[in-house]
Amino acid sequence: MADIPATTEPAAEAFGGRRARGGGQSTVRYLATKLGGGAISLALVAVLGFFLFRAMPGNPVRSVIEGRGSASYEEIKRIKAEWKMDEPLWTQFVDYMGDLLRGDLGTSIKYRAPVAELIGERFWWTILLTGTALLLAVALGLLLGSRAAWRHGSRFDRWSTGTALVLWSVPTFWLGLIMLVVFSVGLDLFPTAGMTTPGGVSGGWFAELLDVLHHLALPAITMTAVIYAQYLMVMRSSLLEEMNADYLTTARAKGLRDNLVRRRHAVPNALLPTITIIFLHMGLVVSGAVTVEKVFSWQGLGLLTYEAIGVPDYPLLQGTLIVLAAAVIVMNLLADVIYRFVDPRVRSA
Amino acid sequence: MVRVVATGKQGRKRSRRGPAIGVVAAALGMAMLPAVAVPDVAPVAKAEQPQGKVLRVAVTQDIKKLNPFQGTSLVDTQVGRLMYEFLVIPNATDSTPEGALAESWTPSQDGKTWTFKMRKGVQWSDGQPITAKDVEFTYNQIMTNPGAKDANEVAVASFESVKATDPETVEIRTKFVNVAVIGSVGEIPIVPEHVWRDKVAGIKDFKNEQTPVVGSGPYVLSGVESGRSVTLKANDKFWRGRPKVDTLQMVKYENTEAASQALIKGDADLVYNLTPAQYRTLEKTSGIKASAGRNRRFTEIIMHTGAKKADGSTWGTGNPVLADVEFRKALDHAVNRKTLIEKVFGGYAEEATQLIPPVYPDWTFKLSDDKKRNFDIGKANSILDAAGYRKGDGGARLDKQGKPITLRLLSRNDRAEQAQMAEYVKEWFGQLGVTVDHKSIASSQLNDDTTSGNFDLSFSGWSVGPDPDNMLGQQLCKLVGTELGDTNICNPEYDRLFAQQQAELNKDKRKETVQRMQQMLYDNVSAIMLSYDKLLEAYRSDRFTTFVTQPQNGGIINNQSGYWGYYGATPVGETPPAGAPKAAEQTNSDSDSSGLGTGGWAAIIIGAVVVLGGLGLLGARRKRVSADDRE
Amino acid sequence: MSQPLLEFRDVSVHYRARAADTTAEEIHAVRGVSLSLAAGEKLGLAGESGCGKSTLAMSVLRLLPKSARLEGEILLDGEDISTMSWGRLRAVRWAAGSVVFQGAMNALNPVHRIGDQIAEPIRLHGSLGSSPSTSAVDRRVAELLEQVELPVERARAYPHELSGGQKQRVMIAMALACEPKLIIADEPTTALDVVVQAQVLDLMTRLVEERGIGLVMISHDLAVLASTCERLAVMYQGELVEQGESAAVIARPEHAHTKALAAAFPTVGDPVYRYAPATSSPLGLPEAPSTSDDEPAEPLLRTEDLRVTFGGTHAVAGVDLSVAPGEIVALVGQSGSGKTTLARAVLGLQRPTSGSVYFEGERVPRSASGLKAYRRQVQLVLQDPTSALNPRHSVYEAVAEGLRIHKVPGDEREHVAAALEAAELRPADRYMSVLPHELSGGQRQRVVIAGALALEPRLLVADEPVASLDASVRGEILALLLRLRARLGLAALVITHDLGLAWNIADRVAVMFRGELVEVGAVDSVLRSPSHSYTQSLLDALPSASVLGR
Amino acid sequence: MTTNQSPRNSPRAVAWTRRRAALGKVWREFAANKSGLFGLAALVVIVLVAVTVPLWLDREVLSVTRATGEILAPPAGDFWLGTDHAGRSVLALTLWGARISLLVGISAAILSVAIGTIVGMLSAHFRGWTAAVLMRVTDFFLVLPALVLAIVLSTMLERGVGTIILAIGVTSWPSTARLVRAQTLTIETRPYIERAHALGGGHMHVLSKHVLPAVLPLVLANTTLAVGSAIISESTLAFLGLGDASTVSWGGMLKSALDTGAVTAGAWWYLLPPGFAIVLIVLAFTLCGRALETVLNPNLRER
Repeated sequence: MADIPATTEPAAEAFGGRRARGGGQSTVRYLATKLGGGAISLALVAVLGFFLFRAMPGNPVRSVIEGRGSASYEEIKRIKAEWKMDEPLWTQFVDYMGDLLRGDLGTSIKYRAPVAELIGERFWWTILLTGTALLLAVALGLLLGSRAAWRHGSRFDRWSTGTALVLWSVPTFWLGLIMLVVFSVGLDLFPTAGMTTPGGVSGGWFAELLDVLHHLALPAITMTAVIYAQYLMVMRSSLLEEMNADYLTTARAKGLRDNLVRRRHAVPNALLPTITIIFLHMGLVVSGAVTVEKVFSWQGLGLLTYEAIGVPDYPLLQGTLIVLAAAVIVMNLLADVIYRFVDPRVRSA
Repeated sequence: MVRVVATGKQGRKRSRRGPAIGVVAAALGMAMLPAVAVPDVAPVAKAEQPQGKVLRVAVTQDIKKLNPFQGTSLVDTQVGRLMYEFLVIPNATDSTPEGALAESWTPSQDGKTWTFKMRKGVQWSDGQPITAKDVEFTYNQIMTNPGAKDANEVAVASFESVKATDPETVEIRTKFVNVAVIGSVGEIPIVPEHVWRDKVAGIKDFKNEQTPVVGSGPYVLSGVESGRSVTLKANDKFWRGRPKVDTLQMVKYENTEAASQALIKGDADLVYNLTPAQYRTLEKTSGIKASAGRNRRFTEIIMHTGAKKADGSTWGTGNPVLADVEFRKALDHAVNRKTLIEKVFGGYAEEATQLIPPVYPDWTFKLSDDKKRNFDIGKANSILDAAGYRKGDGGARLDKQGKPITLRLLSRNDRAEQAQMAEYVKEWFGQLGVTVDHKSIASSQLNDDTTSGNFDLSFSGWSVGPDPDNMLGQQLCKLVGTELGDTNICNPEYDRLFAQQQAELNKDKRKETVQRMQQMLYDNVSAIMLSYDKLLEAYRSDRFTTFVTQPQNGGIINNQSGYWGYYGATPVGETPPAGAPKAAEQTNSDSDSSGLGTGGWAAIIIGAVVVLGGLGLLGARRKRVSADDRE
Repeated sequence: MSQPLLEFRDVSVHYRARAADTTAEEIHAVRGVSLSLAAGEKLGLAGESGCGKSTLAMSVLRLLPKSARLEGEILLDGEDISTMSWGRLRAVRWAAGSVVFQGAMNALNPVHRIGDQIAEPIRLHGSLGSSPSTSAVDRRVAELLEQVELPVERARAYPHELSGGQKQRVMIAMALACEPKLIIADEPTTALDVVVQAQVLDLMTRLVEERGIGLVMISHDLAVLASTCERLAVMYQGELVEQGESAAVIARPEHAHTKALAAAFPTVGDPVYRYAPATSSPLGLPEAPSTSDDEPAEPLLRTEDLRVTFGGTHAVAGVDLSVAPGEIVALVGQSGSGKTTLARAVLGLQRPTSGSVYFEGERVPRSASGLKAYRRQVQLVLQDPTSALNPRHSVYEAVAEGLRIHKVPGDEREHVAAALEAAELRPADRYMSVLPHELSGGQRQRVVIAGALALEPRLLVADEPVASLDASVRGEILALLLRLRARLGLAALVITHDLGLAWNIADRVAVMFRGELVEVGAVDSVLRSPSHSYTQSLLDALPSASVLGR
Repeated sequence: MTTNQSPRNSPRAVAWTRRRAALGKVWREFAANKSGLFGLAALVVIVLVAVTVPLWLDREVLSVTRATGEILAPPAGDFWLGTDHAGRSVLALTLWGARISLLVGISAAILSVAIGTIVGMLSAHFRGWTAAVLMRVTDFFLVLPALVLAIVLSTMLERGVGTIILAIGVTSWPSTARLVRAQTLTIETRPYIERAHALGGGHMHVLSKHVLPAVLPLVLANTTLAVGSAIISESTLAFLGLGDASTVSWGGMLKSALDTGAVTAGAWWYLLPPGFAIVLIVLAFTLCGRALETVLNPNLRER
């Protein structure tokens, strides 16, 4: 008899114990699996990129001799040889993969500069634009979304949801153009294009900073306006999903004020699925910025890719594809990590 | 991937503080951005606006490579011209060669050796003298160093050797008699040997962006923001005299709309490649002067004429009807150039008939009225009927095999006017019973399709250099079906004449040959010539009074085959630089803005947004959910 | 009589239900209930699902949804809840009366540590002064955890790290936090195993008694209430139909519904209930079969050293079990004992790690095609008929599904009608076009059984066939199983945690513990004189009112 | 065999009656949703216009050589919304443009949702390497920048409406696949799936009788939402110069407006109508989709 009470809840005790001990290890293993998956995806991206872009029409040699009256056979041959375009495809592929493994992304045909360097230059500008837009969109979306859900059916809910949906339905480039016409040309509040005043501004780092922010404002607001609806909707529906949760009744039974019930109990739970979706979107937004970059002449990664397609600049395209894909993969990984960090259930599972 | 991240960090370190600061700052300042940045920053940036002596040019083409051995795009070569002086340069008046670093040049008796006498006392921007050795160095690099060939290999193709016989004399020997040598040296910027000597090995990867860059042109490079902008400073040592503009900036805009808006707003001073609609608006905007410059450019429709490749093989999938010159004539008759020029180019173009545009009057031929093919659908139809192309059921024109004729027409998607013209052409050819299948595609794809011959008709266009040799050379038999060449047409007689004009030292005799060659092309309908497009430009007339155009009378400011436009730019209150040719009287008047002001724009858009937003909200009304357990 | 702690005076609750077609209609969840509870008294509130007992309980703290309208007076310590201001109500909540919610799993916030959740009302209601120090609160939380017999370190745990019983203990600790005069326990042990259920009930009763706290306990299980509460109140369709001393209500139920409730929970060991589940069906019950302890010569189904392992966990650890033709075997054990896994392995839904299953002496194949034939012979009846039926399929389709899969020859409609008749859904035509949600729980379970019968199987594997059904229906389904066995010679392997069920219908019982069968034998001998201590502990845990004759 | 069965009572007839009733219920719930109703009304109008426009507006209006208006003339007289760069009526172009935008939007959405549904269902239903491969493929496509891929595809294939549909369709399915996968996983945990297995049902049986009908409502709602995204994608591709230049679409109109300098020329009548048309149609589809989602998705309906 004596041993029975201790074993009355075999499953929970046994699993609980194992979980507590093995938790960390399983997280590591889980992340390792995810990392492995990401690495496979990235490798596939590299392979696909190589063949996909070469299947595109267009001839990069044209780009090298572009703008010139004529070229000679010898010249074309030389250029082809220089970019290894005269070798069989598989030799090129093996060379490319070899270089890639050594960390060499090759040299851009169009710019005649190392691809890594070109991407490095543009990468941070894109991060600045998309990062700002994302942060604004997430902040706005979460704030409005949680309030809309809590008072769902109210006038606030209808207004905020309606506005978000209308903005979501606007083609980004069109909105950008209108913003440009109204706020830059019409009201003369922002510069028309670029990321900094050409040639720089005097007045030290603070002036430089203001200059960047000044250029950043319109494109960032345009992007924010279009994408924040997604976060609002996600937050709204996650919170709605939590609205009938039993623990909220518990919280109310404890005598908590409505505000506290929302802030302390409902929102933290609703945030969990939202965070995942936010991070999953983040990676995608980077490549989705191309139209904004084009309208506002923001020389980011999207524009670099778009322009490389016209050549087609194989090494540059391969490089940007890998970086854009890596951005998504990293963000997905982050989503997993953060989800595990904030949700105690997943953390130890 | 590991490397990418690493270089990314490097990139951040090396680049100007901008992005790095920005990333941090954005995080901090985000919340206040809309509130603070708008009112506070605007005046700061305003204060930074250059005062008078800065010329900001809005460019819409890519800024790619500033190494003069490699840069080939329009902007790259433009910047090259500003940085490095040439031996000779096409003059502003009519683009004939004029001495620059070379004072004079003479051909030898056999026509194979050219001797150039260097101008004395000319200095690089670092004070070193410019000598014949620099010329020898530059040319020899292009001829012998594979990494230095990209930009100007063609220009030196006929050169056998280049030697500096003494510091003031350069001798160029050619493989055969070639009168185009003078034109060729007008394309090659001379670089300082003392700077470039130790760059020779890695010349391929040398970016030439570490300022100050030693140069000899009117401006020297002083700053580069990769792909975004190039800043140049006036060269005090320029032999014609310092330009009046202190700083010249080329700023990249992604489209001409943004560029025009920048001009209106005052963010840019000079804009080009405008559309007719933009031009008309800018023309009427106060503080802006618009100029429609006669350009050295033509637009045409090339055809797959069925000519065989040099090795005798056929290529591609062109419709065989195009091999019939009568058929081509009929098509040519069916194009109303007047309408195209009026509707698509807004009247800012001239009808085209030949390869060499009228800005080079020396080389153009006079087309007799009886030979000229005018727009006449009826005539086109009767030519086709006569040539045995019957009309089938439903009016479709049938080929000799009795199948309805469909022609593929390619246009570049980065040239709006081509897509527009295509719509007209499609309808006109439709009146002949010929179906046109129009595709607007990327230029690289178009090049690929035309090179491999998978097309019937394709828009094309060229900027023609001052010497006709280059343009005429594009029509040779050996270029059919290659990545080179223009019309893919083959006529042995034409090829013979080409060689003849190349060796003709007498300019008048050469003219005659060149004109005959062009007549041949016209009679053979080598292409459907459409228009000589004007370059539509506009500048802030409240900041700059004059620019020197090329040709001097009604020519262009940008895209010149010289540096006259930027060199001759004169800020308000200044006199033109001493060495610049006189600017011609500008014909365009400066009047007040009419049109819908930006205020009106803003009002309309805001109104519309409000209305639509209201609609959306109305729609977004959601039913109240009753089972709400909230307190 | 002193003032009662809690008094309901003619309380009614209406819900404004908004159906899909937007026609508003009122649902009367509670109708004119008057009831009172003295300080320190324990009252059991019984009734089937949907009878309004939870609504009544929640109305005490006005925790009803917005759509609910409350009439009458609810006096808590003399103060009318229904007219209180929000501020006053918030102050009263938890401080005067607290709640132990049903299903502690969901009632605890998954992202907060349980210590914080216990501390929350302490800080809020200032039971330790207006701004208690962290250490004072921590001490109080530790004290509470000790009282509910949980290790103090568990304060740092998250709800999901606790077992069901532990979570319910946390809920109790939380309910005690502000030392209220009243605790409302809403089905506090429903989701728990018998043994844990007994422990939690013991604990709660003891703590409440020690502190003189009034307790309203809600349950559908009369036996549970009778074993803990002094008084019982029975609700039926929103009305209070009977109340009185527990023993009296159980022994002499007056209202028909109370009788049904009382009968639904058989007393294990009482021969009256042997082969006699409570049923009011006119078909009656078949004769009790003659039973013997001997293993039959040729079992219908036999497992041989069956093992199922999930990544190191032995869910089924070498089980030898047999079912004879026409025999009903009950497989008894707690949740997590591996009984469901065993059932799935028997059905071929779970591939065993080792060992094998023999049907009529032949080894059951593991390939999909081989299994298909076997599955005509052995059919499954699931615990929750609501989810076991595709909500989009009509009764006809649900029953015909197996016929179509196996392409059974003959008229489909006749087969379906026969199966429905066999499951006592009569007339069959009336049910064919009906969707599951239009049926009651018991009818749904009959449809599931009909779907199984359509294929004319030899053996039914029933996984907790009545666990999700209301007490009054339970007996009917069990009676059906008995009649089917009598009429069709259908054997059954019934998986259950409920010893009463085994006593009601099974011939033999197999007790499973940690993946192994610890005791197998005839029901009469095993449940009357268990030989294994685990079987004994299961019997001990039964509410006292339902165990006799030992 | 069926002699004694009245047709009204046959299982099939019963099933149809039930479906009609279910449809009626869905419609009533949908109609109670004002935003959905607004979206539907807008859609009906747009679709009607798109389908019937050839009947009452001659194709002539699209001809550049026979255009009668001034170039970029503001709204007046015969041209209620002004004229474009070739002197054609912007109103007529906008009306005709609805056809291609709708065609591309709907076809691409259907293509994308079809791929997504199949991949999602299969990857959730099967275990082992099938699922692993499908999941990997989905992950792979999720990781690829869709716009870049669409651009590359649209340059690689023959230029035309079909190519654009394909380019949008094959790049936008992974999110549907995820959604359907999640839904399938949920459904497969339902005991009635276990019951179907126990009855001897194979993969096809479970997928076709239980899973597909259960995910279809979700898929339908998702399709409606996807149409909106596809229309935006079409306009984006057109803006980037990758559209089909030989047809009139709203995206193509905007591209032409920008290319010809309508912004600088102040030709708001050329720039705004196609833009607002896109906003309206995308909004209409989105509102419809969300309303459908609320009605059809059991998870959302319970609230």
